[in-house]
Amino acid sequence: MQRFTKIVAAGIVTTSMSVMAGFADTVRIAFVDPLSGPFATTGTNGLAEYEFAAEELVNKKGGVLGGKQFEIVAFDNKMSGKESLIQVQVAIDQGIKFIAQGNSSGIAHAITDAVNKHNRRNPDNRVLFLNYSAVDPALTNEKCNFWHFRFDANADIKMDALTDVMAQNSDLKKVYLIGQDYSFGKAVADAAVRDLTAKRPDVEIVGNELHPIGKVKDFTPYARKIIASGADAMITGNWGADMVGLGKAVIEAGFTGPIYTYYAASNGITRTFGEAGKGSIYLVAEGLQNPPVSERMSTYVDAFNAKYPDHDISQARITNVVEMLAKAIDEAGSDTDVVAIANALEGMTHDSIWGGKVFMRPQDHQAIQNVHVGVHTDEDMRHPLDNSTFGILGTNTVEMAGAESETTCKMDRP
Amino acid sequence: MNSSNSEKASLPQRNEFWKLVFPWVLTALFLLFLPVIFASNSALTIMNQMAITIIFALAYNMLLGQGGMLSFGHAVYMGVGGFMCVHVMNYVEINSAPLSLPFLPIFGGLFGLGLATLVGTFSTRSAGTVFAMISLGVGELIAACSLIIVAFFGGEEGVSADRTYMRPFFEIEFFTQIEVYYLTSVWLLISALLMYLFSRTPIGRMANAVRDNPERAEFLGYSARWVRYYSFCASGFFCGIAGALFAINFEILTEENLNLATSGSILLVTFLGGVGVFFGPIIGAVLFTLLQTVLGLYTELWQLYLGALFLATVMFFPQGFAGVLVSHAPAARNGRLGSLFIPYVKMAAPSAVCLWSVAGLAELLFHARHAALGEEEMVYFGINMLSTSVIPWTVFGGLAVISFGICRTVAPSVLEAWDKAITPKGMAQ
Amino acid sequence: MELVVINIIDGLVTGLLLFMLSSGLTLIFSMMGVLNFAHASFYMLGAYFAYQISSITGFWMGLLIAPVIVGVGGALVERYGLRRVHQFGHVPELIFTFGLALLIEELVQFFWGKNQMAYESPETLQFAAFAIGGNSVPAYKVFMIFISVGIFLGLLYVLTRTRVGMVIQAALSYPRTVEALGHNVPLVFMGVFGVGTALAGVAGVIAGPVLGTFPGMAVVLGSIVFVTIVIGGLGSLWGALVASLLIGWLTTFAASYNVEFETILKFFGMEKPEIMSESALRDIWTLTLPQIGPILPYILMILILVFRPNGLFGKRDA
Amino acid sequence: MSAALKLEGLTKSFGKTAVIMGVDLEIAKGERHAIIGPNGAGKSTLFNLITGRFPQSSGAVYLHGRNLLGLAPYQINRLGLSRSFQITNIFLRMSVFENVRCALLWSKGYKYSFWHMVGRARDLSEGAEAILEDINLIERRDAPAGMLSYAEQRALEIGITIAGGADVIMLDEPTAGMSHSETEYIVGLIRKVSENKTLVMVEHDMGVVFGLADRISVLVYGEIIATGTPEEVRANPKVQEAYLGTALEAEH
Repeated sequence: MQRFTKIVAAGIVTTSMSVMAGFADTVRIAFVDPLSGPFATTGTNGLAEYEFAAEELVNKKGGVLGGKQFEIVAFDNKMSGKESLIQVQVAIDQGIKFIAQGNSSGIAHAITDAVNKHNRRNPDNRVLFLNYSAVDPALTNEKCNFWHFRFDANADIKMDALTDVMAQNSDLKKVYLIGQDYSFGKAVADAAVRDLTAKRPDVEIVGNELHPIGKVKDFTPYARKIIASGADAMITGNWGADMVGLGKAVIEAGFTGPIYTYYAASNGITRTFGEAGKGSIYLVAEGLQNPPVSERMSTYVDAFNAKYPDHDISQARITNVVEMLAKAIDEAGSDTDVVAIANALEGMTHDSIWGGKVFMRPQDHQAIQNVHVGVHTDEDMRHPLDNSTFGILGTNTVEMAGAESETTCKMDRP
Repeated sequence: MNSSNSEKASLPQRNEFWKLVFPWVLTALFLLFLPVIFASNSALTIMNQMAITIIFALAYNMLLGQGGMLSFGHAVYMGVGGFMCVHVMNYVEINSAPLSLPFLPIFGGLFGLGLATLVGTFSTRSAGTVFAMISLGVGELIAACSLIIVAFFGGEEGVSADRTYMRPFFEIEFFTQIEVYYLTSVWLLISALLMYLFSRTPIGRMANAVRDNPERAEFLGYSARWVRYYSFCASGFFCGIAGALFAINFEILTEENLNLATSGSILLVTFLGGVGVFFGPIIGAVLFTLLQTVLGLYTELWQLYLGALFLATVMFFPQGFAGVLVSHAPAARNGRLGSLFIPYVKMAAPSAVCLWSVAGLAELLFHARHAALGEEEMVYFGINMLSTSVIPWTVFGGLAVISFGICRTVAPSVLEAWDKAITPKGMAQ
Repeated sequence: MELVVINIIDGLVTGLLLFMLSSGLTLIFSMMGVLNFAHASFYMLGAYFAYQISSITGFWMGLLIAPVIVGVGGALVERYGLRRVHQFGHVPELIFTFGLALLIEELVQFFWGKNQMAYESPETLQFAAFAIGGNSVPAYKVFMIFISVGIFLGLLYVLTRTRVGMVIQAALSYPRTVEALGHNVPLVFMGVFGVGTALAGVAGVIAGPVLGTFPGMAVVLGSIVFVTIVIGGLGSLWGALVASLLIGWLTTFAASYNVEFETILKFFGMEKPEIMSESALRDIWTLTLPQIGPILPYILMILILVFRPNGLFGKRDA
Repeated sequence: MSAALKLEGLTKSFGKTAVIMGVDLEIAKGERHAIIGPNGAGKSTLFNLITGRFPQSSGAVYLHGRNLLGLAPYQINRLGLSRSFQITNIFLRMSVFENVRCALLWSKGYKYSFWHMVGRARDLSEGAEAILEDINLIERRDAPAGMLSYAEQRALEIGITIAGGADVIMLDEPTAGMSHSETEYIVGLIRKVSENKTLVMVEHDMGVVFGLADRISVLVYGEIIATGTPEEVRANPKVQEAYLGTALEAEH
């Protein structure tokens, strides 16, 4: 019966499920992110970054294990949890061992859960989840597992860095917190309250609120409230259209203080803010491109922009994902033994193209790296974004941010 | 009194009975052996997904096709059923309650039913726009609540559970996809059969009557409102079953299971398949799932094609795919189905070329506009081409125009063949 | 107090904008009995066309030309799409517009991509007109108010003072009679559909710079427009106006006052649970008004439909 | 003998326009009663008031002595009153057989059942067949109702009306718009199905009225100006003056 099954399957299976299954000579990474629908911008941007990184940083240098090339296989999850799980299943069926995803912590939760279950149920066909962008702290705390690696600094670490910088500003008296009403928005708000009260007890938090995600048509009422509260700075974790809407409304309503954000750059946001946001939008991130840290970095960014003029390197850590995975595969001496590769990734220290080091903390698989705070401006712009003259210029750097941060992760190891 | 009647009538009805049972037995066998052909886990996942969509679409069609009620927020009944099932699974895991997985859909159904009985009390008072708008409002409301009431809905990341921690069912723990596939298939068969039988009950028949003419139904002793209400509740029950199967398959439910996009897509699925025929939504569900998961692998423009397909269906085949199939019944009765074959091939060939080249143009244009600079090469159906070169544009454009021209010249003869085929033999001139 | 005044102004802007969409939709509905699901998509097209035109000739030409293109497009959709589907009945018609909305969204992404467009208000209006208590009101918003009021007055004039308007007015209440009187109803339908979509286009042109020009802009506004005309009463122009302003103010005020549910629950004598994380109702306790602001119109609509199915001003059964 | 149907001071106004201005009428069990009157006299409105389609402004309707105030049409139907419509009102997308079977469901006690299979219920099939036999549509059993000819649709309408076994049957212009032979067919049908039942009909065709009715009421401007046997009505000068004269003239 079993044999018959296979014979028939080989003959009849539709192209979709079998056509891509036969390349054993490459190391394939499944890129599972939205490539269609309203969130596709970030997805296609990330895909371009992955493809470029794989080509430039691995394949052109001879690949891994003495010649195997990296191949990025794109799967469109349509920003849907269900579709993500289906696409992850398809990827696993094609023999792919590495799943990369980043957009939306909600989907990251679904995938890390699914990968964990899959690896438990199928011990001979395990896979790794390379989370390059989902920053909900829970993923490396109570929801952590051995198969999940996070290459971005999580929301807590970023907030820690951000509040370090804010604490130095002695003019700061009143801060307004606003974010999207879901796990990540709440994580940002909680971290902000915690860090600000610890570092600057004199600063008053005049507002702390969450708005429905993706549902607010007009942010003007929120802007009015923020101005009426007398705040002289605000912090938001908003992304996408919610970021643009909020930022524009606040600036238009006459807010002049700094706006501290997580994601107010690229994908049209930088161009939309333009002159209006100059000097007032701040961004906390790893791997800023201005001022350039090295000639190597600038060359890399220029080459990317030449190849993908509609895209930016908005998620710098993708280079770290690719390079560290390549290193780990070489170290493990196998591109299929994911336990060995995971063990190699754990505790790895890597010299990032964006300067500084990246350390994959073994306790919770959280990457520890330099985190920067930058400002939206067009001055001293070596690498502007969005085909505009504006970009993010680094103002402060926190070395190896969050290296000492606590984790509640209790990892089960195979 | 009914049983004695049917006993008496059993002899002449035996034939009828087999006519009724045969398709279901065939379907059961089909479902049993399908994994022989499609054995990979992802194929099973897609088939499970299909089965869930089928149940959902059939349940939706209990309203739209059979009851004449257009709902814009029907995802919530499936979603809430699913959410409850996830909580049931977690409850079983924590308290090691004696419940095994195959019975979970009953709970899902009951929760879907529960929500429908509540909402139905005020939404089914009238059909038409009032019903549609209330369903839209309730849908938005519950979807929005799912992000606010985190304790139950889990916010944006949703709630998840592990199906394997339920009591084993005859030592089956549902570790593998194939076990889940058979579980889903059994429930698909049960639900589809029950929904089919429902359409044959007095309430099911009256749902049709109320759809066609609510006022007349009132003068036959039936309250149109209660008829709608019962259909609505029944639909909620089967939506809940679909939700439970979703929970079993994906082990997670999120806001996406409740939102308007999901509600809207089930409307598309049902309409695409055909609302007028019982099996219509099945075709729609299979087609839609294939388009979504398979077409999505090949082109970024899948939604564009889907939208165009949908619009074309509404404009040219408002009865959906099933309607097109059923419209061949007179020709089949006349024994002239065969005479349509050649005209269809004559029509299909240029149409396919036309669609192929128009899609090619779309892909070219899209590539030219959105691909990375310097990346001129693209692949279309295994053919490599440069989106900047004039050749593919002219070839596709030319093919599109020529094949469209052929379509237009062939069309009258196809229509003629059609007219001839559906005219009863005696009446042909 | 200052916040109240500024919210009244902001709510007015939102309400009037909504009215430009809902007036067209309600006209189309009264004439043709079609709930046009693609209405907000024409609004989006207005914004995108205006963006495209303004990038060549500046904002003002966009304001003039884009609505015309949208209106002509709408008329063509009516002529070659809707009229064909009309014979199949109302549900297919509704579903047609639903599909059209999807297709337009996809087409917009096809041509313009998925990013937000840098569609800006004109330079001449980029200053703060006045400020109330530190909150500045941009000149562009004042301009929006003038444009919307102007359009409303124009519409009112056409509907009540011209012959065409009389026919349309009559058709609002007695669509069959008008047809029987021998007016070229298909032509009127096409015209009304065109004008209705053009109005949506105008709304898009002037709202694009403020609310953002991105592929999701139709979806964000789409269902709320329906809610508006259902609340106002299908087919009632005044109803659309009142409901638009009502929703404009409702959402604006709800978003700007952090009323906490804790106070409300305590007012009703409920005890706040000691350990929040274990209470099943914890989310209710921490809820604030802005969180539920966007769903208030839906709650209002359900209540209205349950207790007054004809809406606030509607005469005809929905 | 108690009245099958009794109207007491029934009035109806739409806004300020009074359409029915105090109608009192008693119709005995087993009686065939016709309501005639010029166009716009309010005959159809009267029908709609009796059957609960519109609420009355004042007054009362009694069916077998029971006040129908506030009852919905379906409740009135369950009490044993069934009606047809002036504009054909059948289930166009369902087959002829289905139409009749649906009309039988409630009276056969199936209510909102979801555990019976209608296809397997012999009482339904046989009952429906019998009615199709009665209305001469057995040949067209499986045709969609929308495909029937006008006369056939009217016959089906009557079939649906009588199927439920109501003992009070109200027909609203059953022969409107029919040719002579079609009218004969319908009149025969009505005579057949209304045996041992109370029949109330609105009719324009005086031939039909005088041929069928035991008693006639004349409704003019919302008031009944005369009630009696055909002979009495024919002889009534008020009727002559107000209505019948012109109508009879027109007929000949």
